[in-house]
Amino acid sequence: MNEIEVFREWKNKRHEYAKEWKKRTGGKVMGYFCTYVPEEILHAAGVLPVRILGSHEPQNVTEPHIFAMFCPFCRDCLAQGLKGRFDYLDGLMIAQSCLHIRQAYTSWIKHKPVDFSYYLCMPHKVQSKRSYKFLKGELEVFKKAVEKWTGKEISDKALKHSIEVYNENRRLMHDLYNLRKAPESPISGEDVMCISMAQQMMDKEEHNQALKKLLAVLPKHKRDRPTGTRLLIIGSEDDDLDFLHMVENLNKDQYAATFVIDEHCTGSRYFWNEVPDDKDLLMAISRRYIERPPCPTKDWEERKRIPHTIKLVKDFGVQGAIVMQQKFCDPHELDTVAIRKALDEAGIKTLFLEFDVTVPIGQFRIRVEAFLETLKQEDLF
Amino acid sequence: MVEEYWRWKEYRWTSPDLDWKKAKHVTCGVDVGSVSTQVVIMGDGELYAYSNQRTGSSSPESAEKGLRWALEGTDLTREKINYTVGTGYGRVNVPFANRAITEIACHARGANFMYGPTVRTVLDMGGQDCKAIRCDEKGKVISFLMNDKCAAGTGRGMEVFADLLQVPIEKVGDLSFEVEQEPPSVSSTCVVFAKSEASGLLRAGWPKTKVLAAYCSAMAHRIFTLLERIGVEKDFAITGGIAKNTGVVKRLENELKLTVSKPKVDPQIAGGVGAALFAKTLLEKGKG
Amino acid sequence: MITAGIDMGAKTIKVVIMEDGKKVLSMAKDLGGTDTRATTEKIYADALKKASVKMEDITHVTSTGTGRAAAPYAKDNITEVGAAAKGVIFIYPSARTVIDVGAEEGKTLRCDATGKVIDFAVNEKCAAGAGSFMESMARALEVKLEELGPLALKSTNAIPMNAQCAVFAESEVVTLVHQKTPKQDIAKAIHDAIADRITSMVRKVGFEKDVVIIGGVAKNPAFVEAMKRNLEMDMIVANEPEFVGAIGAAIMAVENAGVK
Amino acid sequence: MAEKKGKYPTEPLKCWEKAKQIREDYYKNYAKAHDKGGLRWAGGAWTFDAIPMGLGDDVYPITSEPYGASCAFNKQFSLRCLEASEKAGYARDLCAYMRNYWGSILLNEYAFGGPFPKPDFLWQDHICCSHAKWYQIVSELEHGIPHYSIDVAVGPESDINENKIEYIVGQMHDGIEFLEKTTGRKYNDNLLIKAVKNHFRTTSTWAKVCELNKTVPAPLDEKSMYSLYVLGTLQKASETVADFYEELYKEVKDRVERGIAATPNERCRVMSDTQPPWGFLSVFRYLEKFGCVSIGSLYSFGLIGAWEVDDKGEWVHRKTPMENKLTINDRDSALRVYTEWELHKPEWQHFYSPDLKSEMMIRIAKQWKLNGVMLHYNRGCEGLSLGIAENRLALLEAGYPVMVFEGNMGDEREFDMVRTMGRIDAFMETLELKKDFD
Repeated sequence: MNEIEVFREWKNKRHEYAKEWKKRTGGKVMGYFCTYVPEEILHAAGVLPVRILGSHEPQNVTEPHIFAMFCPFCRDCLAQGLKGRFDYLDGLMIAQSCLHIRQAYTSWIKHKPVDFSYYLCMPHKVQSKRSYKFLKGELEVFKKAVEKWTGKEISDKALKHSIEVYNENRRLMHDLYNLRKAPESPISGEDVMCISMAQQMMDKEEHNQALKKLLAVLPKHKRDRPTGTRLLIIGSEDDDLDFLHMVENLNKDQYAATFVIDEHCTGSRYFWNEVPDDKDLLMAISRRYIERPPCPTKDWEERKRIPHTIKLVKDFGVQGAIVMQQKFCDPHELDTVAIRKALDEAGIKTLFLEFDVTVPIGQFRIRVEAFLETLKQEDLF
Repeated sequence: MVEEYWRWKEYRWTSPDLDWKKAKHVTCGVDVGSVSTQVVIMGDGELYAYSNQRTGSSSPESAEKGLRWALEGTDLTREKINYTVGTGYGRVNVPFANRAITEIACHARGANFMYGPTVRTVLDMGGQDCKAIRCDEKGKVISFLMNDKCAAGTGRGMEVFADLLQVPIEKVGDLSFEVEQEPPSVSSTCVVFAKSEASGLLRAGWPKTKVLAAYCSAMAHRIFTLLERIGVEKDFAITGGIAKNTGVVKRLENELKLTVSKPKVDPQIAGGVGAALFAKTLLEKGKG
Repeated sequence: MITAGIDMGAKTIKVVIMEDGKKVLSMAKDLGGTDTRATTEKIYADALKKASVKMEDITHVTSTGTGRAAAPYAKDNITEVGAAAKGVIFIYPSARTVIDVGAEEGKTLRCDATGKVIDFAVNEKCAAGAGSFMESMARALEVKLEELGPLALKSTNAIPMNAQCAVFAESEVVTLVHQKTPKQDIAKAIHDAIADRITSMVRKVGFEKDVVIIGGVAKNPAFVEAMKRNLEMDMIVANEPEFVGAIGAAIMAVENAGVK
Repeated sequence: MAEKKGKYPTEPLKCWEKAKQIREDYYKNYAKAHDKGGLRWAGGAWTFDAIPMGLGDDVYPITSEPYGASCAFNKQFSLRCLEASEKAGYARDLCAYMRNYWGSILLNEYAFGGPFPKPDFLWQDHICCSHAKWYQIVSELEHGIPHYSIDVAVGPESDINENKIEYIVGQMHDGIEFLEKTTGRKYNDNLLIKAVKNHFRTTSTWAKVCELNKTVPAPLDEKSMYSLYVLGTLQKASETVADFYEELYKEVKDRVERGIAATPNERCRVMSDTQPPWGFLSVFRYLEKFGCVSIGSLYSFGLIGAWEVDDKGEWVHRKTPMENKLTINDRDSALRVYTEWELHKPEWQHFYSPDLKSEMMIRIAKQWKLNGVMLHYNRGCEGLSLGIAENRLALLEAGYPVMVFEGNMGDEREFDMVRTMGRIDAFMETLELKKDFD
């Protein structure tokens, strides 16, 4: 379906897109780690934020820089930097979250310097009322730094506009997600992942246009296979399309299944909530990032991910959950037990899988098919 | 060519008293595992014949070979088989199968038949992986867990080890008990490092039997921790080749403080049996 | 002065007899088996015979390798790392980086012109970067170990393989086999996986010309190819790569004989 | 064991027994707190332990990292703890202290005998991903103990500003409300002020002790330092610890003056990094066979020691706010000064960039006259292993030979003694050191 393929194209040609964007606009491109980066400010400064995501290629360049006990994702990201895949970047930044990805950032700027690099001290205790003012203060410093870098001031008008563009993008993504609540989802989880990956590496206005085109035709679209078992995928950063493809393309008479919702930072967590109305624009942005569905690193003392996840399960009619996790991802390892317990109590069976740069498809396939059999074995008994 | 100590005996079996012609449904289960292949033929859900051999690098051929061998010396011909279910790593590459079902479901179902409906926990120690399965009285899978990351504590690991110590795989178990007292288990979790650790022990003058004991208890303990995570409910059955390794099984029993149900037939064919039984159910439900 | 070096490897044992640490008189090796002491004595005698020297002609014996402490005849020992450096510099004075892949351990080191080790690394608690990995892979593919390399050279396709564990990686191979992937492509994937592991280690230690590959796996052309590709440079494959450690030990024996 | 041949005189530490006593009392007092109507709380070794002291003199803490290490010393117990955590579904690659600690709760066994004494509240800080989450799970395992954690991840010391300080101080004020609410006690600011002052004394004095190790031969070896610095990880803000360190300082100073060495055959000085594999401290004894002594590490110096760069550019102990005549006369001023002081903690800097840690390590290497460095790639602690590979590169670039060994501070299954010794042999060969004795 062409309206979907355009997103896949953008995702596949991410580097070409960014280079072409630079030529077209003469603007600067900022690579970033972690979805707590306040893109609105960059967008208002005429900068294109491009999230660094996985390449899923085996590599041998990060061993000297990152100790092997850290997650494969941070090593995959750093490898792309060291191999020069992102040489067109003018800047690189990170918002404080987990220790793992932080190393990809620090080693990258050390060995592949960029004009502008920034470590944004995103607070961890987002459950403290004190975090709002703190983050706002950090955003003020950040905004000044960006202005100094680009050489022009970020006007309130520009910032308001950017906030509106991003909020519209978030609304459109919700419209897309809502279609997946239908008994027969018109779109596969794999395709949705392509769309959200593209969303994180391209100009939002362009992304909005494409989303509108898609949303115009998608409701009437019929897929060539049944939705089957309705799955939730929840866990670490996940852009492993091969895995989603495998799960959604098993023998459709026996193992038809579709991911109808996700709870991870490469999907719903990235766009879920909007920047609220507030005359104080930086406070508004601060509120948006503090109140968004949290990353495990920030989900304490209370566990707010659990009620959020259970609500998703109900809203999207989830029948089974695949709990995926980047190998060695401590923050998620610290949530998995509680999350699985909560899902179990909600009557949702879970399958836990540990992801690496590449997943052993054969071994995972057996687990997934067996899992689907445990959900639907009636015809065998 | 040096002797391959890991190579266990391949064999076939026919039921002395079952007549397939009297059976309403003749079904077949083919378990093409990463290391071994079993073909099981049943008449109305009773064992008629089976073969058990090593998997070659082509699963379709292994399946064909296994079937031919299972039929060998019987008056049954493949045309008379009403329905075939394939399972195991090569399940989708069984040319003559009507359907594929995972070995997890098949082992649970097979164990239910071989050990009785009281079985609630099944441990399947295959060649490459180790599965802990919880099931109900019908042999329906409730939940399962598989070992990840590394193969220490798999049948393959044991083969590698038998080779190193030059002890025939079938003898490993018994020999591992020929020690005055239980030695500390090898600490290394990696099969290959366990190997170098073992070579070290041999160099240090440990008798083979003592090294075997150390390795068997290490393996038993790894399996124990896997089972702990899913929780063992009685009755507890072990399927797959390792079930024949008393060296591991007895030590596992000690750790679990319960006895493992004894199989009526070769535990290695559980997957094939489950597959053949599912074949029967599917026929009866008119899914054939 | 006649000295001997004994390399008690994890799998094979090698003995080298040298004259003044300058001339190799003989080399002998065999599988360690289960009774390594007896085997070593046999290999030692064999080496003496080849060199046509008598036991009492040997001034000093130094051992190296995993089992170096248990070596018969040896008066002292030197680590595999030290022995590898000494041995390589003796054969290739221009060497500055050594890659040593034996049966169960991958090693890499950087040294100066005198054979002094500057930095080194040994593969960590998983054997995926070692020779035994190849063995189990060869078995999974049902080809002879020595055929594995040449087979891989026939392939030009890159299949990502995530080789965390020697034995566990077999199931990935098995899966590929079942997907009817050509054997040569799988063979290549296996070599790339090991080469990536070793390359990571080499990058960690850093490398400068000349790079010399020693250890049993050096005999595998596909592995050497993959290494050259990864490091984008040419490298020397030591002839008799398995004996370099023993040679280093025999040279060390000369120095040690002086001390005592 | 053959006689060490060495040119330096050596003698045991006099205050050794006292250190042991303080540690024993600490764990006993925690366990017995309720008998005397007192309170028990649990938190990390980096938590602001001075604050709960404002609840009264009968409030006893247990810090989790040293407790986890205590478990690790007892290999059988530790293994049972670790397996209990795994059985409960917690991943094997998580913080090893945490898994020992959780296991101890799950088994309901206290490493010092009896059932695990359940704390009345949890008081933690958060800079490493595991800190607050650790206690979130403790709270779950103990069926909902009140939990309060303070986020201190506001950036390196070079970036400290009012907004950052206010964020932390604000959380502290809220924290005190939390303490009053959970315990029903009235908070006493004078006790708080007394406690923070002790804290400054403890952390500054410990740094002074470490400074003395610049001397050749080193008066202390790292193995013994561990048993001394641990007191700082137990209760930095207690009078007892502050006083003990001042006494310790006097004794070590006297050792220096009399040329008393920790290792008689000292010929080579190295430092380590990150927590050692606690069950295998014999590694350090093995080094001594080569006349090699570990004089400390950024870890043992900087985990509790407070440091600053003096006008000569030397790394020296940090002058206390009292010495600097800062006013600490009420709750807010106490919390502010406390916060600023802690934000300079050396072991908090590398969380933002490995360069900051490399810089400090190279400082130590230079000023403490090192010949080489042994980095423990610690699978048990992602917080302190953070950026360690970059530290290695920086140290090599600065011209220091580096040996790396992989292990785990609290999970013996991940430490291989034989392989590590083999690695040390090779490293000693590169430093051209031969054994003095076997």
